[in-house]
Amino acid sequence: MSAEILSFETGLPAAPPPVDDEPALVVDVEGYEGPLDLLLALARQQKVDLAKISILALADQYLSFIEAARKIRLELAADYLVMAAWLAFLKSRLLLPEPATAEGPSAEEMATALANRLRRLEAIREAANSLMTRPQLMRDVFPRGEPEQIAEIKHPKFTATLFDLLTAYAAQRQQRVLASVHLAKRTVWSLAEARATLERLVGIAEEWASLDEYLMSFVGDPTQRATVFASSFAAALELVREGQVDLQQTQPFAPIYFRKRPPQPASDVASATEQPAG
Amino acid sequence: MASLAEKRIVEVDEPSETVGARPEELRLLEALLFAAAEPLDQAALAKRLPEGADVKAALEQLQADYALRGVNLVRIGSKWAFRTANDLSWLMTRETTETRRLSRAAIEVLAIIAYHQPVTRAEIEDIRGVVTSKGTLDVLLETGWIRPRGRRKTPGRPLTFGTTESFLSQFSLEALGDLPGLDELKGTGLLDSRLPTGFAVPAPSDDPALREDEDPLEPGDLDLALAPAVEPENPENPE
Amino acid sequence: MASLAEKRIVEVDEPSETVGARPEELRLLEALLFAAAEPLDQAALAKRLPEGADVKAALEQLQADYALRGVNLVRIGSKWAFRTANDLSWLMTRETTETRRLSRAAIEVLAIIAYHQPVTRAEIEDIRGVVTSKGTLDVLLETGWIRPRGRRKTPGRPLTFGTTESFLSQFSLEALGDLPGLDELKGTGLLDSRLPTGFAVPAPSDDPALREDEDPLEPGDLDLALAPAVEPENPENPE
Repeated sequence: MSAEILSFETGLPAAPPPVDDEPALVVDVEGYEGPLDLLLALARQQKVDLAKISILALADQYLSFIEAARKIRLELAADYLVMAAWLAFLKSRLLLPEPATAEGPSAEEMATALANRLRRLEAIREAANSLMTRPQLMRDVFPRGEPEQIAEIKHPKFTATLFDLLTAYAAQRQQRVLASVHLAKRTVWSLAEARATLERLVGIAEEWASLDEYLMSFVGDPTQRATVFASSFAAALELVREGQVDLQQTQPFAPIYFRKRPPQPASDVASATEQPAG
Repeated sequence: MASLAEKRIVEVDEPSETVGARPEELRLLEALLFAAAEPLDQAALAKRLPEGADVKAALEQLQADYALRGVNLVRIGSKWAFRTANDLSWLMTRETTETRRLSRAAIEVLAIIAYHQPVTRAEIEDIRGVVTSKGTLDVLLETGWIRPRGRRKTPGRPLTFGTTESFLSQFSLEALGDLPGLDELKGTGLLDSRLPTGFAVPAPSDDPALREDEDPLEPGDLDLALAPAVEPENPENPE
Repeated sequence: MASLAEKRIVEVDEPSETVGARPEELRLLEALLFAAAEPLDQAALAKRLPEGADVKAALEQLQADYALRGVNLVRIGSKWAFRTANDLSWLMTRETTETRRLSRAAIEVLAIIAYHQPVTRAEIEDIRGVVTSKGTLDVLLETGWIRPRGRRKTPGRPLTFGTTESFLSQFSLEALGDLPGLDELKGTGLLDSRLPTGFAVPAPSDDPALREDEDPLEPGDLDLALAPAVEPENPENPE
């Protein structure tokens, strides 16, 4: 029964209600939220419990309200007119004796249903009112005005793979070696260093000795061998030229032997090969 | 606050402190609930308390502790929050920011949703006897007090509406059962939207679990019903 | 302060509140201070309290009431506010884990520590040819993959670093000796095969036993190295 009033617009007339000479009724649709609201307002005028309300009287009130509104050409929303039609129908059903084989709800049942709708609307309005009077947040009760922030502590979980690690290690070691040409020079024996060392060695080498062996035992770090050999050989040649040392090598790349030159006036020059050692 | 950022490892010492003999849980709960911007649920609180702490008992104890103070511990649905005491609203007037004034229609619709939820727009209109303007629902969705919760399994599959936790929070309700006049309404059978008054009187429920006659929302539904109004059900995500 | 941080589980047997005896001013102050968006000064509070209330005394009483609670009433300049108790600041934190990739520099330093351990910062720098930033070592200490293991018996007594067991587990190594050596590095193409003959890769060992040229750590060394904010290596100024 409610279906017929649902699909209408609620656009209510904005025109102010002109005061009519109708004594009891002030036609003021503007204040009502639809026909049920109007019916409820009218029902209140009966000043009885809604459960005991006379639907017949209510229908009369409503219909005369609508009549009055139409008389002053107030445009009523369709909802109100549909309700009026339905109430007129209900009124006639209530006044006429019930047919013996009635189909659908009886007039009494329809009236009760209407009364219940009104009661329900009234009840929900009362509930709404008491809801609104409850202590409301930010009106009556307040939360912490200055909430404190929860600080987020991030625990890093680090990731790295063995590949990252090895790549990094290899790359930087390699880069360092290849890029350190000038540093390699720093570890080169200077001629003076080599000569000083050889002079020290030669001081004890009365017999022929292998230079290689001496150098091997002297140079612990294999990375320095090449430079030690080169410098020592050059220094040795110098010492030979000065006549302090004899060198001998039996064939190319063979070990080089040296000894302190025995004190002899003769200038039988020691044979120094032209082949330098590696 | 810089000091908040620093992680302290609390030493467990001898209980040299006997003052008040107040369980440490209560201090922790106090601190958490005071600091929080939003109500916190028991699970979220338990996560921050020492293992094995009886959070429920501690909350009840704390609620009792604060019952007579200017600040009370209140339950909001399944969550807890400190709020200024009800009876001190006169004192707090200056704190009031501009509160939203709802239209009479909006208040009515809100009440219908609260007492009849889950409820469709058509059912709301049936009770009020008038079409609900879209604006009214929009305003309510914007407050965050109502949310679309599902779709009714009837032709047209209309959205069903219900209230949110922030509705409870707004109106200082522990649970929906505390709605004023709910018992009377139930007693008169007026809650049943079907006429005439039936025997089985449905109680309103904001249980997020759908009813038998509800289908879940579809992906687009929430956008449709204004995104900001919708509360995530579980704000605290488990790590 | 530390004593407040103790964890105590003690039964509350007597009500700590003497109900009724509590002046209404305290409730009002509680509510006002709780709801205020900023600290309030005495004058502002006095304006809201009943005429003739002794605000100063009430504030002091309130401060005492809350002294042992999880929330304290603190004075900030001339203003008052509720704040989480200092010792509970750890509670106001949420801990999350975030995955971070180590910087290239950190991986390089880590690799050198792994192969050349025990190694000092100066030695690392010598191998890398660049100064190691403090942050890089801090990050590595934070990973827990390296540790300071001793002090080198040289002038300045610098810390020596080595890898830890969690280094092994991070890189799925059974033992440090599983790190590939020169030939393997060459074999995998990571090292150029035409490197000078003198080029060597040490056979790494993380044997915790100190070497001959190492002294044991001193009591303060570990804290120093673990505290992320503190310079982990400070050979010049032993505290």
